[in-house]
Amino acid sequence: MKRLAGFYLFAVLVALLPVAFPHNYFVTVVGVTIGINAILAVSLNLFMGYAGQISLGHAAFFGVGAYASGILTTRYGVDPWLAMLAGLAASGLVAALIARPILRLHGHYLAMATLGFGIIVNIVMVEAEGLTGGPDGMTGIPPLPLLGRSIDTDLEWYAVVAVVLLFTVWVSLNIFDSRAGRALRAVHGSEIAARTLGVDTAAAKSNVFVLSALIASFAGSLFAHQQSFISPGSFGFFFSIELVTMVVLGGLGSTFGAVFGAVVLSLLPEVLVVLEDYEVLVFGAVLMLIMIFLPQGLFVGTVRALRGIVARRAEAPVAGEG
Amino acid sequence: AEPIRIGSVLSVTGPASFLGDPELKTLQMYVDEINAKGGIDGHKIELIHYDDGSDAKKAVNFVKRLIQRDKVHVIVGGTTSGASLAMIPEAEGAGVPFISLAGSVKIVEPVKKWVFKTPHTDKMAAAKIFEDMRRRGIKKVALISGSGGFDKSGRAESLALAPEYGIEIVADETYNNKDTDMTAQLTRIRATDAEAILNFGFGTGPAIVTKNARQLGIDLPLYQSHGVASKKFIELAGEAAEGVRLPAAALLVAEKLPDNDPQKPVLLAYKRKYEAKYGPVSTFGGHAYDGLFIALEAIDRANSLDRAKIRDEIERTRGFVGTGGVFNMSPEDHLGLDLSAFRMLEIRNGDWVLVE
Amino acid sequence: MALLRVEGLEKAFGGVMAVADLSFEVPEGSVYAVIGPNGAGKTTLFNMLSGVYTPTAGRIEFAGRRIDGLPPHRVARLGIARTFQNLQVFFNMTVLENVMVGCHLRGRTGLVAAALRLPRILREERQMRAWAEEALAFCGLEAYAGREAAALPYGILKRLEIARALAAQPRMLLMDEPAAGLNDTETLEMRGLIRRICERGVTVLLVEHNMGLVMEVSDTVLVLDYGRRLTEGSPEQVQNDPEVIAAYLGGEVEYAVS
Amino acid sequence: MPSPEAPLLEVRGLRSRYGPIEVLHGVDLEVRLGELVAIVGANGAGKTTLLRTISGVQPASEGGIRFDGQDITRWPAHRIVGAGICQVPEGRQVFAPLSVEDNLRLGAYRRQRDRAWVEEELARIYELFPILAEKRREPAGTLSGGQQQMLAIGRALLGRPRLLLLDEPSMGLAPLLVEEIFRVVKRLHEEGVTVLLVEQNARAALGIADRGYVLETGRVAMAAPASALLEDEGVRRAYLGGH
Amino acid sequence: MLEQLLQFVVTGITVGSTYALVGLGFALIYNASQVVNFAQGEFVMLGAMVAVSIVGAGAPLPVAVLGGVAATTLVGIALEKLAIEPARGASVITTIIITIGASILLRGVALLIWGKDIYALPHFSGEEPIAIGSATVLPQSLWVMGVAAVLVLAVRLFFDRTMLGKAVLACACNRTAAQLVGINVQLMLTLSYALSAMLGAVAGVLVAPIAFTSWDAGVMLGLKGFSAAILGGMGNPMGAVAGGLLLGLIESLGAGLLSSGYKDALAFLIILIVLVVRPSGIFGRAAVERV
Ligand SMILES: Nc1ncnc2c1ncn2[C@@H]1O[C@H](COP(=O)(O)OP(=O)(O)OP(=O)(O)O)[C@@H](O)[C@H]1O
Ligand SMILES: Nc1ncnc2c1ncn2[C@@H]1O[C@H](COP(=O)(O)OP(=O)(O)OP(=O)(O)O)[C@@H](O)[C@H]1O
Ligand SMILES: [Mg+2]
Ligand SMILES: [Mg+2]
Repeated sequence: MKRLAGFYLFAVLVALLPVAFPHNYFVTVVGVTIGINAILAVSLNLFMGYAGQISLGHAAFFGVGAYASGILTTRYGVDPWLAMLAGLAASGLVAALIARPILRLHGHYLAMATLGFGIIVNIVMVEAEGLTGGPDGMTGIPPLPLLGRSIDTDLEWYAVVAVVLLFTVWVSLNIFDSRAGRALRAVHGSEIAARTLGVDTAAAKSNVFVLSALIASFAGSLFAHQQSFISPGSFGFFFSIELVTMVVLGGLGSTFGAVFGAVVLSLLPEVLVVLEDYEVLVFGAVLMLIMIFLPQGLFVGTVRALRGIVARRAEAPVAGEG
Repeated sequence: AEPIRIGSVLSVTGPASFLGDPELKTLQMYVDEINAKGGIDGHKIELIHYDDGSDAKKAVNFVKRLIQRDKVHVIVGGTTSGASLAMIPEAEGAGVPFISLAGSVKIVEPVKKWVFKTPHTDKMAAAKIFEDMRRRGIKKVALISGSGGFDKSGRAESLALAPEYGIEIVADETYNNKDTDMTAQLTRIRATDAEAILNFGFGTGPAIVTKNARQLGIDLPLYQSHGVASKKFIELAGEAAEGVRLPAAALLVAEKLPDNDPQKPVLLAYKRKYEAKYGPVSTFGGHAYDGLFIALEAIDRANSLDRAKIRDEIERTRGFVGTGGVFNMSPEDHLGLDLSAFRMLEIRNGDWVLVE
Repeated sequence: MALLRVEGLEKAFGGVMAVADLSFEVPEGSVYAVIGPNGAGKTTLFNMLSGVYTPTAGRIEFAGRRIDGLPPHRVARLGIARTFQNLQVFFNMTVLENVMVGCHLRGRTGLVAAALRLPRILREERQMRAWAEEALAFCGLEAYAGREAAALPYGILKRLEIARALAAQPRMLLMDEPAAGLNDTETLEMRGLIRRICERGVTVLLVEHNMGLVMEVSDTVLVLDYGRRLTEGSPEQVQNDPEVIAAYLGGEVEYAVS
Repeated sequence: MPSPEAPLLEVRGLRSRYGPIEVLHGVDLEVRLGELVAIVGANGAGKTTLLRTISGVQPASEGGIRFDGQDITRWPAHRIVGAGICQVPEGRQVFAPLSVEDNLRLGAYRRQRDRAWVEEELARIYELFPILAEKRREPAGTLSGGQQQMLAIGRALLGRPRLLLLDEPSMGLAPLLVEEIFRVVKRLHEEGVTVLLVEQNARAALGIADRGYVLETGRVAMAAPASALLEDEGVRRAYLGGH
Repeated sequence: MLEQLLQFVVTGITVGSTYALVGLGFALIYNASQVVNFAQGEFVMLGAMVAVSIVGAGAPLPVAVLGGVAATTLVGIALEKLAIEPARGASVITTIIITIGASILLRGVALLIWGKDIYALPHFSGEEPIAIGSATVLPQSLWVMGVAAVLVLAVRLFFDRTMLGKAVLACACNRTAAQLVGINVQLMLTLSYALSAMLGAVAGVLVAPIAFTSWDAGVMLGLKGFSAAILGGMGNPMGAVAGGLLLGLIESLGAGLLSSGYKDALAFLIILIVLVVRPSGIFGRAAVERV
């Protein structure tokens, strides 16, 4: 139970927020954006934080899901849930196809390859106007039907996204403490040692890549139905970098770190928007300051610092979790 | 009295900032001025604006924020077509009149109950250009365009419209908006039998296309779109800009208009006011002017802050003389401009000259 | 019967022949030491045996199966585990977790089962934890189980690698300089550990420069020089071989032998 | 100039920590000019941490370090090297992608002006470790463990140390070379270089040292002439294999 | 057809030289710290912007160029001193995020100072195209190529022949060891940030007459420079050049012979293929890590 204590706390918080602030824009509207970003960050953290890889193309899978839902529902009248499945199939397939060749790469080369992949996908979104509506994007994506009605209001969306987020977090925490999760983290620690202990590192990396792509694709479908409008700009290289930033900002390798990073990075522009001309500048400065003073990430750094204080009080060495 | 809350989501930063920036300045300038004079019928105007950073995704949340949190009476804004299209479902759903400042025809075609727009459409620009080409006897045109929404939509409209004017598109090249060199595309165009080149784009692209064409020694007539209708283009393209033609709103040549032109006083007034405060005007700021005053006049006529009544009055706008032309809206036409709103200009000696 | 059989093994890096025309056999249940000057090719040999390098020529048979050219995880599956001369500890994990990775081959649940925390995961987790704790205790590391590996001194990390390798329940364990960095008393403990490993039925292949240790625990010693076999024999034979003394041991062995 | 009695290196009440965990709890130690001092201690006693703190790559949280009459506690590492303290670090720490020769020459980074001396010393090191000469153009990362250890020693010697800190220099070396290393240390000592030696091979280390310290969990447990430590029953049991 | 091809190649080399110049800056900082500096593109932008302002103030072009380069170099030093140095001990990825923050910050500053306008710098030696066979090239492009060639050689010599260069390399591969041989690691980092800011600014002022500049002009150039550096093999100056030229050629040949809409997709596809075949780029050497 101790293992999931943080999760239950988080779940209660997520559930209480809209009860406490039912009509607050920051909860029901921005909350949905944050939730979707958090799902993405948690999924990316599986690949980056656990397995120690890097992807600058995560937004592409988000986009594949969104466009699959958008295109199939508006142009071919496919049922939204079927469209979502098709998106998952497409993302999973693409991820599985590119995983083996690309994941042989390391460090900056891997960053480049994933970046290139993301850009290619984005270019297709822009250029294949007939299907995607080109740079202006596509409108009129229907709302998601659920239990005989369609999810329409902000509050309903909050609920849906919250459930998916909680599920994703739960999954991520489960993986951390498992045979497969440790194998991934071993890849992070020393790929060679992992291999000599019987871990098929190529398969492990590829599996987690596909899993994180699937989650991103699912989030993309939700996003498409929630916004009812999508355009390539939302799935470009900047957003991929933003996702990486969320993961690192919160604390690489930590699930709640990823959530935290998503919250901060999504909320910051909403808050800074009052600064007008200074918004960009301040945003950059805040990002730098956090990383300078909490290089482990906001969440992990704070937790460590707190633990350090406790430890110093007790003057006893501490054991860690992740 | 309750203030009139005008909401706005603009691309003040990001790639489309050169559009959003003058739009915001224009709105702020007039809102301040009106408030200084005591508002409209005792109602002060409150301008609530958010910057979407040229990201359509952000625009969606901001428009919700305007509607839910700020409870605005009317929305003037949406700088890019993408952002405007993204905002439409929210405005429609909540029933808030929304005057877009973006170019795409898709915003008002098909007509949506709550959605209007002020800028000319790309289709009108293409039509204006083809009209001029037909007059000059040009039959074969090489098209080159950027990769943005504006560019692509312009390209699509041009391709669709060309046959109507008996024009054949013999090349269809594109470039990326941040590309630094277009000689490869122009070299391909040079190898065709095109009689003129048409470039749809904005930002640095058109200036580079213009310069590269000269570098390659291409001396075909070069047409640009209204996307470059600012002095900046002449400055960037330098001598290479000589002879370039483009359709533009009358604002650019306000002083050169005949005195009997109904738009002239409006244009001169806007131009003087804006330039006194911020420097050279652009037509984009003008769209914001048009949007703001169409909204304010509608509110005035409605004599109420009821959103539905405001909407109805916007739809009844007739003979409104704006910077973009004379607007005559109707239930079938939520733009209300015709081709005459565009003027064909040519760059001569580093300045605009009216062609007609 | 020989558990490991190496024939005409060769590894070249560009022009450098790190290992050349090497053949030997390791009987099951023995401690087999490989010694030789620095750069003789011992680590390279280990890298080939464990699948980290592909030999440029020759063959390796393990338990009757040909394993040269197999990727490391396949080799591991057949029952070969190793430690590293240059530590390859998972510094992002605790000591216990390091050793639980060692148990990887003994478990079988995958990513999906883990993600959904199916009941069998719980069982397997408990089992793996028990195995890992057993391996830690075997190496005398139980006190460190919860510590972050990154914060441990060198000597402990060396033992951690051994515990991790043992957790895989290998048939053969390759140990690359287990006593490096240990003082004489700690080396004695290491000797005891190696003996106990052997008693568990694990065949040990040992690379070590501490001659005291080598001579006391090994059944057979293979001496390499410039990638080739110099000689092979019992510790006594090797110790007194003039060629070995000249190339490797030197005259005054007093520093090296405890 | 320090007076002959004044220690060249003087460590007083030194504390050092990794994050919240303190590993040196007030170490006092001194090395006089020309002395060869050995430190023995079990795994985790803090020997490496002590040397790292002296070299300035690890901050001291309390206490002081004086070298040659100056307080160097807060000096940046490069300045400490400049003052003449060179270290052969634990785990070799070679510059893997750089060539063997570049590694060596970087050892003389702060001695570049003594060009002739550098060339001479380089030749000496190649003579001492011929394999390094053979592999001078190879990336250091391709060397075997023992070869890298030779490289690390050679690199430190090229720094022309006045005080040489050795952290397990014989680790991973073949017996023949272990002898050689001890001979070299002895020779350096005779040439007047002051040496602080951490060795797992405590018997050999104490065999050539003047004095020795026993470090236990971050504290000095014992300080005595080397010969006395070799005789001490407790030391024998804990560090010398009990013979 | 052949005429066209010649122009495509000339264009490719012109554009490629720009990428190479920007890529060179990436290689420099990478060599000193294994960090990809996401603010490299902003250095390019700043150099050009400052030069534009100085020209605008009436100073002659050479003064403006020097001023732009000098000011940017100072910004590079400031970035290292104020943001990289205080984050001592931060991991590579954290440092990269800091540089992302810096790039956003610098764009924000540029936005405040110069607004959203696009600016041009005068051409260094006129705009009269020079004919190379049937192809033409602007004198400014020759400047770009020439300076790129000189700088690449200089950077290469710096790393191959000078102890200072080796010291910079040493810092990247093992910080502790570098400190232990007496290298002032901090100074080396500062130096590398200064040098790459300088390289970036040089690229900026050289390219601004052709491609213009604006507050966000660094983004795309930075991306292309990064791609060039990776394609060639990170850390190898020759690689950055080869990568840059190759990228330029792929783009112009792609646009000229295949499809201009997908030319960037083509470029990235080829990068992907190259990396799959050569995981360390064209000239990159695989990292040697022994176990
Ligand atoms: N990846 C490589 N590239 C080039 N040369 C290599 C590589 N790996 C090993 N070598 C060379 O092969 C030879 C054997 O190296 P190996 O590491 O096997 O020696 P070793 O016997 O383990 O030595 P030590 O006792 O010092 O650890 C050495 O000369 C080394 O330089
Ligand atoms: N990076 C680190 N973070 C936290 N604790 C550390 C770190 N490095 C060492 N320690 C701790 O500091 C203590 C002293 O370690 P140190 O490496 O100095 O010991 P040592 O005497 O050199 O041991 P060995 O003989 O194994 O080399 C140990 O308890 C170790 O756990
Ligand atoms: Mg070895
Ligand atoms: Mg140590």
